[in-house]
Amino acid sequence: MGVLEKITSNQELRSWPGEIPLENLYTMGLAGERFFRGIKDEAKLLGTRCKTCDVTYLPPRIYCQGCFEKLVNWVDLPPQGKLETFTILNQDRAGRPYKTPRILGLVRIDRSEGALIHYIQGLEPQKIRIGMKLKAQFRSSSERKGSIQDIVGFVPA
Amino acid sequence: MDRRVAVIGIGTTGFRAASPEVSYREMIYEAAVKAYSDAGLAPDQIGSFIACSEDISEGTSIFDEYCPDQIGGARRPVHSVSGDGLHGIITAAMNIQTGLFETALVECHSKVSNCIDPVEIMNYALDPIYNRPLGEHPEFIAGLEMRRYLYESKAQPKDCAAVVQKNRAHALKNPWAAYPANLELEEIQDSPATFDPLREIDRAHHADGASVVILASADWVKKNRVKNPVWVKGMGWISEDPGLEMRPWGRSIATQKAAKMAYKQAGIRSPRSEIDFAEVDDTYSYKELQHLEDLWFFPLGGAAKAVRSGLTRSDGKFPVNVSGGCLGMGNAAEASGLQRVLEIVTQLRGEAGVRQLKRVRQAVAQSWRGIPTTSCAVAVLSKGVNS
Amino acid sequence: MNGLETTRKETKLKKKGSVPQANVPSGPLLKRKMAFEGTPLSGKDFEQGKVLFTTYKPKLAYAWDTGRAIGRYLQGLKEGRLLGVRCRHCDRTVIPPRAFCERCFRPIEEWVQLQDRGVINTFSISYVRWDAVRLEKPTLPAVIDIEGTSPRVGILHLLGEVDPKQIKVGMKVKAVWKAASERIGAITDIQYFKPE
Amino acid sequence: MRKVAVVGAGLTKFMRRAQETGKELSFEAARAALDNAGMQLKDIDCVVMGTAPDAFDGVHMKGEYLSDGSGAWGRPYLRGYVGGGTGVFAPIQGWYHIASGMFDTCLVVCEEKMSGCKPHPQGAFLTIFDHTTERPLYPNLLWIFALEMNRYMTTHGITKREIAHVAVKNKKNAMDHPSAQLPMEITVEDVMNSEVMAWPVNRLDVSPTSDGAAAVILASEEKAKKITDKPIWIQGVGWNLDTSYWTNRDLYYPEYVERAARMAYKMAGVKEPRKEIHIAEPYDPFDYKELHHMEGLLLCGKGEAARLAVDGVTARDGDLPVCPSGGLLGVGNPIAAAGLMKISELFWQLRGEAGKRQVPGQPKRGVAQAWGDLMQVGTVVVMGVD
Repeated sequence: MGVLEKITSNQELRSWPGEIPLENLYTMGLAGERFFRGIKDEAKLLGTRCKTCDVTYLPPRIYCQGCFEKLVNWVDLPPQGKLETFTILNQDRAGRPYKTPRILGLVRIDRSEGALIHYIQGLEPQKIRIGMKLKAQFRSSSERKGSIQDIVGFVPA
Repeated sequence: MDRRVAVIGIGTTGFRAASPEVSYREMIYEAAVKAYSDAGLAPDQIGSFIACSEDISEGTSIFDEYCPDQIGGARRPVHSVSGDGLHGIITAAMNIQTGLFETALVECHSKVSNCIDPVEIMNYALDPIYNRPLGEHPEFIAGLEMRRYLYESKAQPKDCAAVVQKNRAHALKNPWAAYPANLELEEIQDSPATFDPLREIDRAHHADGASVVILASADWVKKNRVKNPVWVKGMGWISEDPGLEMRPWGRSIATQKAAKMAYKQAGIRSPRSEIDFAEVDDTYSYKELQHLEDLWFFPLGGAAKAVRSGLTRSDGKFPVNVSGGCLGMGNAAEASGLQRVLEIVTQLRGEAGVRQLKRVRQAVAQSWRGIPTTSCAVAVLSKGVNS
Repeated sequence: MNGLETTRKETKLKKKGSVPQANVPSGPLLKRKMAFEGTPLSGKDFEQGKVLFTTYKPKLAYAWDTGRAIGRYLQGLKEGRLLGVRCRHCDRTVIPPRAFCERCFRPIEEWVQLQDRGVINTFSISYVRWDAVRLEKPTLPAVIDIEGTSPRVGILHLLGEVDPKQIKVGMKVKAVWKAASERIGAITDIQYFKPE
Repeated sequence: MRKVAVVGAGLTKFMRRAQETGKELSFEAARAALDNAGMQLKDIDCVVMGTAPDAFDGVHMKGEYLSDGSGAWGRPYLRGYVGGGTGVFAPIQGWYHIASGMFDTCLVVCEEKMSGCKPHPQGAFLTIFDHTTERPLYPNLLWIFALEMNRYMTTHGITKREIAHVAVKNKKNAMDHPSAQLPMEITVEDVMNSEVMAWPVNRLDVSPTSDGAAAVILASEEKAKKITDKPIWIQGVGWNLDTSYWTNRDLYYPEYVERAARMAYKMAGVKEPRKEIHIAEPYDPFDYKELHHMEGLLLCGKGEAARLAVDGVTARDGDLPVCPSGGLLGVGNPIAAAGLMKISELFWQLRGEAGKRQVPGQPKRGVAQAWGDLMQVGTVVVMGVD
């Protein structure tokens, strides 16, 4: 009767259930705080700029990942840009089919190297083209809470 | 000092969709025993032990606690790396190159069948401020990336289907594979899109399994007259932007840079002519095409042509993922990268049985850390020191 | 003056060359303290909405395969028995059971039924719950060296039916089991250990 | 073997709750280290990240998530971890990146943001225990310390009062540390009278949970000499991980720390640690741990460390200064960052740049050590001026 022997009956198979029980709280950080305040209070997009590397970060960062200088130049960016890629979501996170597929796009924001990933709205999937101009649609000021969901999505510019 | 490092022992349980009859400890122990037996070594002859794992995949915080026992590493220098199996190989090689150790062991495993919701784990890796609040399935990232890759490379979804067909067919000849299949191109193409253009079938299914690799210094190899060492001639690993917003989406820049680094070390100038075959990441079908191009084997768009023409089939001129890859073997997380090394070693030793490639001397393994990362690792493995 | 500031001023490049010119002391940087002050927040900053944040509760659920060794250990507990294993090579009897010996790396082949009693190796009187909630009545965790195992081989469990002040290292204790009908094959099938 | 030096170090303040994200904290520490060394990011060949459980930051694969803030963009980047031992292991990882001949410079960053973990950062520690045989008992982090401390006290007949001297010393030492979160002048009575959390552990026996980051820069011999005229050399490294069956070990003595220390001393050529080590930064998340680890580091005999603390031998101006930084008890415990803080401290102390914290007598060699997992891992670095 040794441990070398293996389980040979599926009746004896067993697993032990458990979880990692926790909840996380995330601050937006120094850059994120200012970015989301900009969205919440003024419905505008803010980026940070590294002059040395000629890069404008969106979402903004307090550092340039290229040269590691501290970024202090904040710039207003137009809430619009070009569609770099998109995907049509036919199912939700649990794998259940969506009745109406959702579309997520990556919109490269004008005058920056950055982008936002958000829903594309007001367009039939077959009408969507890489490279098309889109603009962000914000929720009304009373609905905005300072999160990425303050943006409803992107619509044709 | 001779800084060369060789693989001298391998062991694996093989990959399966689930492994309910063994605990993770028992599964890893089996792979370790095989590797020790293959290398003809005992645990006390190992200098440094490296295990690759991620807490949340295991369901245990600071999982490195549980790494030493089943690899013979208790009360020895053991550490964990939260990287792919190739990162583990690279770490082991560096450990040996310091001169502090003559041998090192790398362990990777997957017990993903024990995760009730692997999608949620992937979701937990997304940026919590900018991406996760959208609440969508994290594989939307693969959908975005696939579309951009197809756009830039002018490859077609059917080329991706051909990758699926090829790799799952390769797996038919690999007893270690969990998902072998003989599929028609049409049935793959007709498979429903999940995150269009990505289809359900473009994605590698999860698998359980454990793999162990033992490495040694050139001096050790010489001293002990190891008869079939496989040399790690070049190593490269790079992380690009972890954020989704600032990275380029068509290419894997990290793979390009990591490959350059590895090729430089290995003295490779013309990858396509100097490398005989490759085992690359194919977590999603399009990734194989993208990675082959970023490994400098083909120009942009060239990988699609290659798969179409059969060049990358096991009987082609440049076999890719003859093991079956992740699509055919199953995606066993960190162990997938290590399995690529195992496959290459097996092939270079001439021990691959029915799937043995002919006249192979040098190969490349490449890994990607998965959604949402950009991190990649590349290793050049070679039968002879000078090949 | 603190250490961090001094290093900043004293660090100088020895040579120019492949290593670049320092970005050392120039303009406002010189005044920057070396220890980044950061932006400490209080609980109130969150409550009063002074700071933006988001929360997430992941559903990280698992079903870990018990395998042969632990599966059988749990089955033993269900039957009201404490099982260990013996490594012949090391002449060592251990609990919890394992399929291989972590010392000699050989497979373990022999099961041993152990007494459900032992000796307190060490203990604590804990007024803090796992999630840091304060407890009125303390829990009494202990490592209990199980009778019949090799020296100082034990398991983590709880003590009960004892005045915390009376607990001593070396005290003999015995398992208090749940009723057979309530046992499910879990470490909690033993409610606690009590003094013999 | 290729020589490797520390050429710069940087820290953020350790805080209870930081607004900065983990990436931002990492950046601040890394930037400070670069400034300290007079280097730019482009001079860095590779990056190593040390950070403990992913549950704290709340991001799966958090090493990946933190990479851009650590200066890893477009670079070789690896995250290693050995639980609480990570902070002193990260520079060992950096060491092998350079000693292997693969790179000439390495930026080592350690970060921990614990405050976001709810209901309490301690909750994450429930899941360090064995999922099947231990977690159903709902163990917490304090248990392991309490169980180990009790075993240590009982075996040697050491009292809580003696141990409390360590908390008093370290929290006072931290008064001079600009990064310190919990510096204070207290008495042994204060420690004894503080709330009992898990006997024998009282509140003031314990280090706080923290947010913070630390960074050091390592360089090969040739590069180091170009960067600074005061490189501090990594003379020895050691690490050791014991079995995870922690209830099968006698917790009174950290055998794994001794093994790690012996490995490091051997490499450093240290034969008599007590004489040849001039300054020590053992891991002190709880006060008894400093003593436990001094013994494991062979700086005194088994059971003798408490006496040294009581007699003031380990005071900053004592014969063997231990935790002159203020340690985790005083400076704070953002787990991995706290370990790297110890490496930074040795760096500044051995350069004679520790300001008010400077130990007298121009120390030539120091040892830093961290510990973690299930009372299981020892990581040791010996540093010196030559």
